[in-house]
Amino acid sequence: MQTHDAKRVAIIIETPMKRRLVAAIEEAGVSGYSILPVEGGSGRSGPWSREGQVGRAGGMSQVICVIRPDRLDTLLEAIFSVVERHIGVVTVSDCQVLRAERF
Amino acid sequence: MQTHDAKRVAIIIETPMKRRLVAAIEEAGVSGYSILPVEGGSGRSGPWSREGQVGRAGGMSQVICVIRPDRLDTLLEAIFSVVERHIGVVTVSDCQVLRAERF
Amino acid sequence: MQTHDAKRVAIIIETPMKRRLVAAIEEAGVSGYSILPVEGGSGRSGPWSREGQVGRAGGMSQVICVIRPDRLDTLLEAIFSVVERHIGVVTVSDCQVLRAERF
Amino acid sequence: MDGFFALALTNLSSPLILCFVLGVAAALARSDLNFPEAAAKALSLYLLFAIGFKGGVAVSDHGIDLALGTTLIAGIVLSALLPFIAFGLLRVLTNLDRTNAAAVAGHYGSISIVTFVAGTSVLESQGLMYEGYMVAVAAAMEAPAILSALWLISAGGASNGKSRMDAHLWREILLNGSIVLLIGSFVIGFITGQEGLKEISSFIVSPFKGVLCLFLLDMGIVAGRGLRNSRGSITLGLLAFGILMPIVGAAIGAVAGAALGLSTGGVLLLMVLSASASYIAVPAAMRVAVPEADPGIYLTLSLGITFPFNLTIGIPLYLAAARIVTGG
Amino acid sequence: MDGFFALALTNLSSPLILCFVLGVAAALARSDLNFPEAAAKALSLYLLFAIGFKGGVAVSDHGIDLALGTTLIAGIVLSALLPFIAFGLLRVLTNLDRTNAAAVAGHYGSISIVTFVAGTSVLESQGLMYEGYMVAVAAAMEAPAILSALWLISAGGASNGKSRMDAHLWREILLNGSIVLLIGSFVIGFITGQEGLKEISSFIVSPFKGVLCLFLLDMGIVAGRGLRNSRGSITLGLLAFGILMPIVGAAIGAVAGAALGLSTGGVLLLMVLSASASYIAVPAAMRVAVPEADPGIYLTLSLGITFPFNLTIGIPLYLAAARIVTGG
Amino acid sequence: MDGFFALALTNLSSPLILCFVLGVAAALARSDLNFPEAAAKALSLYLLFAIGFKGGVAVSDHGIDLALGTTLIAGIVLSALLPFIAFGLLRVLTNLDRTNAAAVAGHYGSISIVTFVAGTSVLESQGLMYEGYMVAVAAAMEAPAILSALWLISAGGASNGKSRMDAHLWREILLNGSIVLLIGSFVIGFITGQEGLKEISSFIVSPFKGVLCLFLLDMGIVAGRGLRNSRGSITLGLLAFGILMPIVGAAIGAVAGAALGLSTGGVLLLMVLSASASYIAVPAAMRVAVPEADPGIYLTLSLGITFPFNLTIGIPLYLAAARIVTGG
Ligand SMILES: Nc1ncnc2c1ncn2[C@@H]1O[C@H](COP(=O)(O)O)[C@@H](O)[C@H]1O
Ligand SMILES: Nc1ncnc2c1ncn2[C@@H]1O[C@H](COP(=O)(O)O)[C@@H](O)[C@H]1O
Ligand SMILES: Nc1ncnc2c1ncn2[C@@H]1O[C@H](COP(=O)(O)O)[C@@H](O)[C@H]1O
Ligand code: NA
Ligand code: NA
Ligand code: NA
Repeated sequence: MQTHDAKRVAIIIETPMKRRLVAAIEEAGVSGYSILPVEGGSGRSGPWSREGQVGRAGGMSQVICVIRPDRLDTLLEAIFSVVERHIGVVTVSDCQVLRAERF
Repeated sequence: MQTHDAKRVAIIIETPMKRRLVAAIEEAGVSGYSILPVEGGSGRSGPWSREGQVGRAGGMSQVICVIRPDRLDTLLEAIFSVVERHIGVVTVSDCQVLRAERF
Repeated sequence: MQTHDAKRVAIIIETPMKRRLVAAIEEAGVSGYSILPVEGGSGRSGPWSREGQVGRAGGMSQVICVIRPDRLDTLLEAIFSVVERHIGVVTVSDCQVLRAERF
Repeated sequence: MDGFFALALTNLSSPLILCFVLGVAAALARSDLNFPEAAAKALSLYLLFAIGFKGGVAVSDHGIDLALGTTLIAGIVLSALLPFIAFGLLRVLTNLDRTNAAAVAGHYGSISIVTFVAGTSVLESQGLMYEGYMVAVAAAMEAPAILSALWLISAGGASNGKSRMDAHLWREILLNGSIVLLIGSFVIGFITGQEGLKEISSFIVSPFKGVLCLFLLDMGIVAGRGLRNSRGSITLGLLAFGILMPIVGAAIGAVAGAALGLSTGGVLLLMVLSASASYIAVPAAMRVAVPEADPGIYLTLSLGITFPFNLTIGIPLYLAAARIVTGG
Repeated sequence: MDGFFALALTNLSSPLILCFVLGVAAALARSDLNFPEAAAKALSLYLLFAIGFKGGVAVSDHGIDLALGTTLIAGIVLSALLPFIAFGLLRVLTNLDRTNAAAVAGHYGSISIVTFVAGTSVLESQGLMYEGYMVAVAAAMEAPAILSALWLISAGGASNGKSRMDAHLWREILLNGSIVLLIGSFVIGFITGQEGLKEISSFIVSPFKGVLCLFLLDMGIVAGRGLRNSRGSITLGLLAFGILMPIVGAAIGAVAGAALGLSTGGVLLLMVLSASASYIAVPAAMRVAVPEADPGIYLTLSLGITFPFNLTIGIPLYLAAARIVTGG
Repeated sequence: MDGFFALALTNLSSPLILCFVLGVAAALARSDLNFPEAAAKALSLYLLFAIGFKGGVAVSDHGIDLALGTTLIAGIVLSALLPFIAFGLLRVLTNLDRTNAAAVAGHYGSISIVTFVAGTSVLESQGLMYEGYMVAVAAAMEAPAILSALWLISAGGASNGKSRMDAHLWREILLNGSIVLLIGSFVIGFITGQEGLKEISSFIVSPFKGVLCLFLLDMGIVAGRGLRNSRGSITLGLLAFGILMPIVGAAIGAVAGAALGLSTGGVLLLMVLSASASYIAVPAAMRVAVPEADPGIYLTLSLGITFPFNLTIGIPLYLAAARIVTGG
């Protein structure tokens, strides 16, 4: 089956920042992404869990974008402008996609 | 630690199609997969969100299969037969697994 | 944009074992991970689904760790000590990260 | 008509409608007010259970008679026929292609159980009785319209309608959770009767309206988001259809109800069922069978236009008409 | 026995049981009817809170006496002993290996709180009183059986039972949410008494049965799915065990209850506790401590066979027996 | 003062407080007792809806008067001013840097709606009336404090406060779900009045206290987890602030309430609003606008220290004071 090279960018970010991240991604011309719930985790700012979370102000979400390799840099810059001052993790990995015309 | 090459196939698909996708995967002889909830996203068919979604008919789910590389083609064909006419994204990436005897 | 090589380790494990896995990960000196809900799936132990699950004792969760490549082996050994006797899947894949100083 | 305006006013200022309006307003203002998906689903399970159970108790009080059977059949026929009328109307009023028009039409043959519940709630505040088996009629009207829609598509030759209806989809439609819960609790109510109702009435009767308020608040949010997202894609023709079709459906329902000799309340409910459009069962079926149809169109129409129309103006209007038709 | 058949009939046609049956039927028919996980958990928190609170109020009404202490101890002893009987029975009736047999046995020493609640609900509709502290006995019986199961496994020499019971697991078992909520609300009910009950009774008393109906509907779905998935893996021997063991447990419970001088209601509840099998606390503990045991076996047995048996036929049977034993 | 001790005792042994205590204890003991996120959110939506609706009905009973307007303005001023007092107090008692101190201060100008609800519940059990529009005052006090906090940060020159407040954040704060639901249901209650209340009172009035119990149980769990996780990061100075600040706030609220001529109940509620600290709206805003501030500090203070203090000792204390101030 015919597949095409692509990049998979995954960003874990605080839920109150989600809207802003999505806006930045869209401004960078990327209109395809998915948001996944994150149940808990730990990082430099300590451990947390969605259930029984202190104040429920936050929680984290994961945003996943699959894009054509040549658009990676634009996207990363857009993402970085949002996550810069905030906690969160950004990973990029190689992948192949079916139906490349979609991206 | 000893690891083995494998392929990770991730399919984002409309929830009403999930059962059919899983049936197709199993028919292709793959019995290992996981289903993750997707909270929202955007694509060619516009943005959506699980909460407050119009009609809650849909929503998307992510199905993840980790398989031995030599079974990739059969699996992709099975997947394609289901997603063909439908919206959704299919990605394939390389990975290593512990305990390869499981796959 | 400057990115750095890293490894993404994803473990799908039974929810009652989650606490122990996280403890082992932290003991191995890794303090960054995220936990994602898993809605259902299938494997050698048969199919299951979080909703309407028999007894709700279990369910699975996915734990994701992004780490520096040189720490992979220590982490995998820690993970293996927990998952050894249990069902579950461990995958490792290459990725790039922004802000490597975090890992 | 005087009665209509008075009733419309009472209706519009009832907590039920105001909650819906609040939800729409919150969504249009882009507030982040929303219900967790699980809570919304739990509320809808509660409503289905309560309405089914009470219907069953009512039937067990009055006994099963021939009218139940004939009304059930009438409901099935209505559900199967209304899509054809809707399809014709869409072809006149809009320039939707055959596939989209058929998909929309399917929604209007099927029903909205929340609109039905709102109808029973208006009847109760008016002190009007209705046939308990109308709940079973509601369940029977869910599915036939889907077949008509698929027939309309395949008749166009675009692709084979039969191949779209695999056994899997059949089972999904007929055994979808709402239908099973509605019929199941109807049967339970029928078996246990007043005895059973007494045991659980402080759960399914007294708090019912309050729960419905919260549910309509959530429905308002959902409808409001739909409207916001669809700005632009809804043409004037579609808008006209979304308001005309329920009136046409209600008129046909009124004729059928009168012919069946239903009570004023029963006629109203048959009108409401005919007038309302599905936004749960049919959309899910369409996503599977007709993925090329645009959900933005059928969901916005049924949930964003027809549902609020029925809820606010439609029901009082239909009640006024039902009174005239039955001389009640 | 006449009383038994009458009661069994009333029981079988109560909304509670019918809801459970509806759930099983929906699951077996592969309907997609299901409760969101969060809603099911919320319902169970409500039930635990209500039953604990009411138990505490009852004890505060009648005061603490020696009987409370001796019954608690009896409960702990029962929970620890029943697994040995279950283990023996399994070895006779089935060919399960030691590990699986021990894991199953652990479930039958522990209890099912929903079966307990169903028991209290039957008592109430029969106008029978019961000792309020039975709720505390239920909590006390949750854990000891787990130790017996692990001892049975390690006695087989397969591996060291102690190493399976780390401090972490200990805490998890003793402080698991259900036990903490049950005991906690029991204490709160005890402290606040009738005064406190009056304040919240329209939340925890009047709608209780209705909520239980919905919960049993969900339990039925879960049990039905379990049965569907396990077709084949349940042998005739296992089936026999799943029905015989509760009867044996109930008989032992009846003897203990009579010896303790409990009321008819109290004896019934001790029988129900002994007869019922865990499907929440013990399975989770077994997944951690004995991952090699097959959850398909112990969950199907406790939830798919014993739970429905107790709910439908068991409870009326035990009540008839309790009446004979206490002369009530 | 006698009245205070009696009331404090009644308060401490009410099911509401005991449920909160149970939650804290369960969390500190690391029990896995917890509420699904969706259930907790559903409970809070219910509480907001019920309290808003009842407030609106109360205002519709007594009519709108000048007092409503002046009290609203007083609330806004209090919310804007209290952060400055909190900021000063923090600078004296602790060595927090400007950013963290300002962020904490913002929380104390804003309000905790659950503390407010607990206040109304104490008033009801004491048979005291209060102005229905206090609900609207609560809503009005949510946001102004955020501006003061941002001003305090930017005044320090660390970075520009205005750039932190983009239009997006503005909308998020003013249209956040809690405010919209509170105000919305207030308006609905006002429009439908007693008529509307009668229809849904068995949903929003009778079970209210019971639901509040469960919600406080969950709040207790959340607060207990916060305390457990923050061990070490909370210094003695912070602890002192967490207890002193609500008392200072309440005193200022008392003066304002008396000056406004509110009833004893009204004064108490204004004191409670001034004394309580936000843990929903403000933290979310701070995560967006001031990500460098440590949520561990402000959440532990507001939810782990001030919230329990107000709930247990604060409210009875404030009520005793309100009685003295109003001579009631
Ligand atoms: N190395 C990592 N791998 C996976 N998730 C991480 C990692 N580091 C941080 N996270 C996630 O990002 C959140 C915030 O991380 P931090 O900014 O380090 O406090 C954590 O709570 C985790 O959910
Ligand atoms: N490039 C992408 N990266 C990640 N998720 C995507 C992407 N494109 C689409 N999706 C997901 O798939 C859904 C349907 O996409 P589409 O078929 O393009 O409308 C979207 O709502 C997203 O959840
Ligand atoms: N190949 C796979 N790919 C993705 N998820 C898997 C795979 N195999 C197993 N899983 C997940 O791990 C769970 C337990 O697997 P198993 O140990 O094979 O029974 C399954 O229910 C799935 O959720
Ligand atoms: Na219709
Ligand atoms: Na037992
Ligand atoms: Na305040």
